[in-house]
Amino acid sequence: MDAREIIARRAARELQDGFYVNLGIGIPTLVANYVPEGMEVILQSENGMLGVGPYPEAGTEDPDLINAGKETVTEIPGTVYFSSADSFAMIRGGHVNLSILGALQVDRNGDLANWMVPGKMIKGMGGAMDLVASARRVIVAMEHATKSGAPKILEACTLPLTGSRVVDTIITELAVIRVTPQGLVLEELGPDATVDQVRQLTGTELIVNEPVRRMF
Amino acid sequence: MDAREIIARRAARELQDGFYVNLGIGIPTLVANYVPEGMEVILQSENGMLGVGPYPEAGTEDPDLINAGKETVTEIPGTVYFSSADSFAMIRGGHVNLSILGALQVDRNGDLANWMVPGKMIKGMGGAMDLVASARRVIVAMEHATKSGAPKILEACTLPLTGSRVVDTIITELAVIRVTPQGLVLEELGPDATVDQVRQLTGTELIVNEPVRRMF
Amino acid sequence: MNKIFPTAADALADLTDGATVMIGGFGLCGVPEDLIAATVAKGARNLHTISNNMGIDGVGLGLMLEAGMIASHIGSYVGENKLLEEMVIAGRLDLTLTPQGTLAERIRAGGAGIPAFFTPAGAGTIVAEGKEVREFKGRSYVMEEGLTADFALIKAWRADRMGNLVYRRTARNFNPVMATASRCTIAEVEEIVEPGELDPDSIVTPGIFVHRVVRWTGYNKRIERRTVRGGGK
Amino acid sequence: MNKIFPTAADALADLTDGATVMIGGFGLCGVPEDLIAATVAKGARNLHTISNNMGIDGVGLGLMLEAGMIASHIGSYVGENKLLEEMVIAGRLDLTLTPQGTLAERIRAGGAGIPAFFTPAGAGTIVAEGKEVREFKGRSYVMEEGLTADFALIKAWRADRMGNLVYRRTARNFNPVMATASRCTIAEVEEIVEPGELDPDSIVTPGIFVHRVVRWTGYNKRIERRTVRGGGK
Repeated sequence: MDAREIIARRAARELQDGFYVNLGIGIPTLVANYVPEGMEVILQSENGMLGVGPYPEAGTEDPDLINAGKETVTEIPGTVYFSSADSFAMIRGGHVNLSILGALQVDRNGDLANWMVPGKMIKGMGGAMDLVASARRVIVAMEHATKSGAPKILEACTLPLTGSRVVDTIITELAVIRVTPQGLVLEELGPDATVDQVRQLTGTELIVNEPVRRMF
Repeated sequence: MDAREIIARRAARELQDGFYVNLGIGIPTLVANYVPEGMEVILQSENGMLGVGPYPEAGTEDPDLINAGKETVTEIPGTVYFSSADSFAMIRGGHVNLSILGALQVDRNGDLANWMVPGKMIKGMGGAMDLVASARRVIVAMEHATKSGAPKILEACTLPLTGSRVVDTIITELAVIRVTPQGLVLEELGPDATVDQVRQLTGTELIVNEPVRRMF
Repeated sequence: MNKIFPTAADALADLTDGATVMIGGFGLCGVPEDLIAATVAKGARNLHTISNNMGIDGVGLGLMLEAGMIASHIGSYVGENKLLEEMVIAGRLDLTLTPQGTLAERIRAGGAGIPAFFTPAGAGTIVAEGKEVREFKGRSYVMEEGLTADFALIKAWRADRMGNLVYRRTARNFNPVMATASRCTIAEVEEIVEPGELDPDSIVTPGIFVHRVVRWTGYNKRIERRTVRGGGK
Repeated sequence: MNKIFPTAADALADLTDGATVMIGGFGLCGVPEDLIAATVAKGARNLHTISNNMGIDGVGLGLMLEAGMIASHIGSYVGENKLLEEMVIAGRLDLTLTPQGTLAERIRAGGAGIPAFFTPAGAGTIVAEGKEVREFKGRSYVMEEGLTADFALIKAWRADRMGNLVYRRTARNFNPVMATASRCTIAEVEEIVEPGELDPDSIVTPGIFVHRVVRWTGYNKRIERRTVRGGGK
């Protein structure tokens, strides 16, 4: 398994039958591939759709049927379409059980930064600020460190925040980390990871209760 | 013509082709009977309907199809149904061109009282406060005085208000009165009314520029 | 995912004394009759109800009132119910009257995660007393807070087992907005269809808001004011 | 009542320089292509646009940007448009980024007569800077104000001459909410039907919100990210 697969596979274990889930762009989108057999999970897409199906067969793409990542998708029996206002009313009202999204940085308070790097191209926050402020549970699914090995899990985010005190759980290829009032708790280790390795690639203190169990 | 017919007939002259109009219970409901031939006026009912049709033929009443007065009605080609929240979003947003409703009292500031008489049975304001606060234009259609001859158009309302500075025009069987920053202006007289009679049955000063034209 | 419950009583099994309960309907139109009957039969006490009306004597929410189950009520119009007034005057029921649009919007806000908003309705009246009033562009607005409930008892026309709902004509009224604002929304419906049978572009209440669905047993729909062409009543 | 205009250009005849214009769509989905093209052809200047995105280079709202018509823009995501960034840095365009849900709700509020509301989105971030932040039940919320516009250019699927609209799939997005928030809403539609043909229980935008309707001339609908089963792009 590569890092992205480990993360998506582990994140999928947070799903429960009957959950309504919003998946962000990138690794979170892959989580849909690992929904356990027999479990019914309904995907919400913030552009106005409940019940997102798989990508279409080539040749059947519909320009009027896309997800929040602007990818062509399909509907399932029971799909519902609604406006952006209704979609975010649904999100803001806490009706989505779980939001899984990527991050540039997360810190020990559960602060999250994932929308802006000063000096880089202006993009915008899209729906991320609404999602993190409102979903019943927010999971960050991301690679543990940057490509150059710099920590993304920090004492305090240095990038502009997407939300303050919003993250419940961080899932990386190396670890499952829970945000608690006492600080970040290392709950699980990735398939090949060691506590020392995780500590080295994490920019803030981790609470570790040995032995730490494996993800899989 | 009896008083109610005079009022409804004159109020109907305030309609314009293509107007969206909300009619209150009682005399305002009668206004629908006097829409000029060839004019298209769409009636909004605040319980969640745009395009209220006439009463149904006996035997075709539908319990799921009522107006805000809880009377059975019909739909027209182009009728739309929506929720109470959407209905009042429509009203509050100023999309209804005209609201015609009854009153217990109106005063020289355009304050309106039509929902509560202390000591009498508790009823509630229903949608009246939303309607008067939000419609683009509010017309009060009512009999000029109480059955015992006491004025209903006053220097200042004595009953609990439905809205403050909300009325544009008052239409009674005796007069059409416009609410202006300078005070109440007598603009028209009813078929048999005299200026003196109107003054006598009005509890506040009227601005009169003689000669006053007739309603019809 | 199957949200269908065999009976209204089953769907209401965990309705406890003291719960806050929204009940759909405008007058007697679009009222969840079976769910009200089952609530009365269950005999829960001290309920806090939120509903536009209070039924009429002996019908709709009037039944819950007569059963002495209601400790407080928020609504916009209760003129059809004489018992309510006696209870309010006797101090046995705490009644809050609120403009109908404000009621609808407070429920919509509760369901949409908006704790408070400003509305022009009621500015300058007793409704604004004790509330924050603020000017925007020279007009006065009253701050009103979102409303949520433990249960919402609503009426819809058709449902699928995922809880997707559509409504029929003016029986829609407060039902869809209440569906969004409660911890446990129970929909009483006239017909149950397979997922996919309801047009995805036309579903009014997405299943995410609906926790339980029960099939209406076919009570008589009541007409409060029968009016027909030619002036008949 | 006939709200149908012969062409997009006719419908836009009174669009003046300096107008505030809402434009529907999410990415390139549900964008009023003819109305954008006609706006560009008309050459209005100094427009204040409100739209979730800014199209992509050469497509959708990108065309208006490239024509130099836009003085300011409010949106949530503009990552697909390089020219925009250059213009913002050069001070030629005033860009306000706002959370997508806040944008949708500000427009909804504008259309619903609500001057301001509180939302949790953006609390504790730069979005909250300069705004009132208030606690409700121990959580922080940002006060946001309603948005309205002079014109709303929207895309729908079917319309009747009274302006009643329905939408197709996710092409709905911001279109219905923008329809409610402008002084003059112009809907570009794929099909025009007779009043009564659209199911009254299923109409999404009641005609009261729609002032003009034009028939889409059949531009190619663009797909921004073509993804298919088996991992193809």
